[in-house]
Amino acid sequence: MSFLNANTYYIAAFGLIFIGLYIVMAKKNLVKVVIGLSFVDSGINLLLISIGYIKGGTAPIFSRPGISPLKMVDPIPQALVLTAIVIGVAVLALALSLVVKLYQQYGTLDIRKIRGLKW
Amino acid sequence: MVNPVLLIAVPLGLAFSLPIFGLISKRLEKYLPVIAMLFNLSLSVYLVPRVLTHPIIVYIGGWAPPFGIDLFVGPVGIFFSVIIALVGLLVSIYAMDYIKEGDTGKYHVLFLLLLTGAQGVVLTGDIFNLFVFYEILCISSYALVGYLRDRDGLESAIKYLVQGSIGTGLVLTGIAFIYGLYGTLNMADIARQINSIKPAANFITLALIITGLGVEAAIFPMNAWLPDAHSSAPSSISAILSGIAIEIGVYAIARVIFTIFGATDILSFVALVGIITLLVGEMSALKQNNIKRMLAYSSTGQIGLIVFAFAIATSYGIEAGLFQILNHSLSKALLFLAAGYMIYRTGSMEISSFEGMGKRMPLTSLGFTIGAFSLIGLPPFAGFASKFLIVKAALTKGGGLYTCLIALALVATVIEGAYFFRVVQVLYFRGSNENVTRQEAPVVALVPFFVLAVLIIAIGIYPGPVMHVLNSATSEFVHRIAYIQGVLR
Amino acid sequence: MVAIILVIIMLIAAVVAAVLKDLLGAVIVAALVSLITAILFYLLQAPDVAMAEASIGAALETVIFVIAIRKTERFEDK
Amino acid sequence: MRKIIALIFLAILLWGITKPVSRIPFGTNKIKVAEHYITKDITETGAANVVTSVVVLYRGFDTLGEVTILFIAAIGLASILYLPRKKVSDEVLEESSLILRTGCRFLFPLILLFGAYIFVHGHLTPGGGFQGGAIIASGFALIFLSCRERVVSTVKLGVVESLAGMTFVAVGLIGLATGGYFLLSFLPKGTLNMLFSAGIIPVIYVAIGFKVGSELAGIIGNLMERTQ
Repeated sequence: MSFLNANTYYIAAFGLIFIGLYIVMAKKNLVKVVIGLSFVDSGINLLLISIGYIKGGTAPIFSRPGISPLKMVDPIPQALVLTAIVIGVAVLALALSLVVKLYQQYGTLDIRKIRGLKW
Repeated sequence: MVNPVLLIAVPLGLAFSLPIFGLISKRLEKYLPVIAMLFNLSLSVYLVPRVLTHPIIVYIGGWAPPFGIDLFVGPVGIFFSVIIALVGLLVSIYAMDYIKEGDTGKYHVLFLLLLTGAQGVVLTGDIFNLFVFYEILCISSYALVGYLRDRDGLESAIKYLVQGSIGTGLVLTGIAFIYGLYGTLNMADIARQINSIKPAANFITLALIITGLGVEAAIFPMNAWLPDAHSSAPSSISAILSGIAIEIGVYAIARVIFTIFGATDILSFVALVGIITLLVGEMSALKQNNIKRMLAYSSTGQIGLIVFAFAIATSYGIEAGLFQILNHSLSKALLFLAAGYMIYRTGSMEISSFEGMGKRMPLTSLGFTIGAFSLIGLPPFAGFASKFLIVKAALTKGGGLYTCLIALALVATVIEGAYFFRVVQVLYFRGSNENVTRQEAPVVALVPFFVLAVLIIAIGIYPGPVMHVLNSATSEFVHRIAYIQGVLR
Repeated sequence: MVAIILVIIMLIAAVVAAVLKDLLGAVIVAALVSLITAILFYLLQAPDVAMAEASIGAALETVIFVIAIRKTERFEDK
Repeated sequence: MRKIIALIFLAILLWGITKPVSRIPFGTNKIKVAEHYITKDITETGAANVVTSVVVLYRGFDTLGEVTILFIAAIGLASILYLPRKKVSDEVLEESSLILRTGCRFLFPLILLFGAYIFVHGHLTPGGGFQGGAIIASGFALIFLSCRERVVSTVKLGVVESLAGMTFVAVGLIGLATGGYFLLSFLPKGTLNMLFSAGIIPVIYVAIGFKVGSELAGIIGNLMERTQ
């Protein structure tokens, strides 16, 4: 239980990454695959933020006077995650446009039926 | 002094402004990539002599590393940026006539941004910044592979996108671990502290990053996307993907292994993977009847050879690897560009349909032949020098493993010769001898063929100046202490 | 304690999104996952990221998904 | 078969990641480089929100790249969904109900205002260009989904997007021309917690806000309109 308590966020992050990867590898529906990709992204973001967290820390904003800078959580992972979230939505939008276009060509979202190219 | 950050800022600014120019006049759009790449080429060539004496370190925003992002413009960076600008310029000249269908303005924006991403990857000195530019490169290539919007293009684009996103996800996880372990993102700063942590944690981090980058570099077994993507994209994009994008992947891997981790103990494994990639690629290329798929598989093979050369890790080996990158960029770009117009004229990608091309399109066929001969490694083309160097490096390294592997590499070269000669034979010695009308490629396409062919021959005959740059570039990879001290003064 | 409950709900929701045959339902559950991620970011003292995740991850991604599903098909065929 | 391979792969990955993760204990203080940002932030940048100063100033180059990625996504999506001639969608759009239309007309300006507030105050409070831009885009999503008689021109959105991107690069180049560093914060720092303070942060965040807003709105618009 103490292990769970100490590593809740890591478990959440890796849980999301693994569920996402499993969806990408095992599911055959293209929309599902894209949902899996978005889970992987969220999981990695959660991992980065948890790495930067400090117990009892405050948000890195000098919102009122008298906040000690030494108690603040790490701002860099937060900056990186802002970038990563935007990259995630960019990839997702592009992927879904490809999915829509593929559906218009093949009439299905099943990857087993979309096999024009030989492997 | 001209600031090297302009190599990234100017193409980026032009790419942002391109849609506005497109509103003014549709005809302007296609000239902007040419202007941007002309600027980049002249600036990089101008910077070469300065960089060789002393690497230039640029602080973005005036923050000294490790607190801000820095650009490390060393010999390696400038070597790659000359290749990117040169091949990019020639391909954008070619694309002025070649790209006619679809929303051409958007094609030119994406093309320019792809090159900007590649440019950023080779210059940056910050690992997360490398990741961001890497994503620029990857995402614009996903979009460009699907540009023609036919069934094959869309299918390979989504395949490429899914595999590439998993790869970049692994890279980002690796970067998260690096940040957690070392508390910094600057490459030199990480490299300085890398031995302060137990090797097991480092090894997993390194494995995650290399696996992720290996997807874009198409190293076996992560190369499933490459033949589809490179063969279904428009030919100009295939030339860029084969000539630049995968080399950038190899560069990133080399930078991570040599400079950041200094991990020399995994290199014999990498060499083995390289040779497997080479053999798989060449064997698959041999049985293709589709010319673009053949060239795509051949790219996989060549990447394997380059990875093998880097994995020898002596200064000879790295130098040979860099030389092979140069050779592959020029030759493969030439091959794809020439194949592009042959496909356009015949309307088919089957090799057998190119009979009599030696008469119909003599200059294009000549270009194709020069590219093929250079890739096989025949003298006096550039490929001879680079392959010779690889063999020499492997033999001087010694040891049973490397000798066996280089023997396998030579077998692969024979296979390569077999399938390229088959195409050349179809071009010149098959088909009827009746007079066929000449249907040469347009002049804007012949200019890139001519420049690339001249460069391949010139470098093959007189490799001196190139070797001079390569020597400095090699020492940048070999001497990681100098890199660290250069950045963290 | 709040965090543990949220994490359990989030992981269950992710699994539900994986098995659900109704894609629209899966997307809504995925939006729930994003929303809980945003709350977790807030608990980890990252209000900037929480805002970005809530507005981009939970809202806009869902809109894009729903439009895409409307243009294609709603049920995953067996 | 696929599922088994996937599970084996995930098991290997799980075994692997435990090693580095065990070296990174959760919740402990492991700040190294970031200490500089936290302690020197006010004197060096003048922004109350440290995350903003990291995003825009210390790591501004990443942000430029990130904006580019979103630009690529918007352009790439438009090029993939490109239709040679404007095909009129043959599905009959239902008129949205009066409540929906009125509500959306009423809400749209408020959402825009809220988004603008978020990105103008990026250096003082949580939020900034990306969050504000996303909120603005959600306002446009509302228009696209419910007020169907209002037409939002994707061409105009594209112009806004280009101008905002050019502003970002231009601010960087002005820094290069005046101080010798790309993306140098050449404006005065001002007083802490004032709206006009923190150097170039407000300028860049306003540009990013417009850019992200128009790009995401363009993405949604193109997905709605360019596909039959």
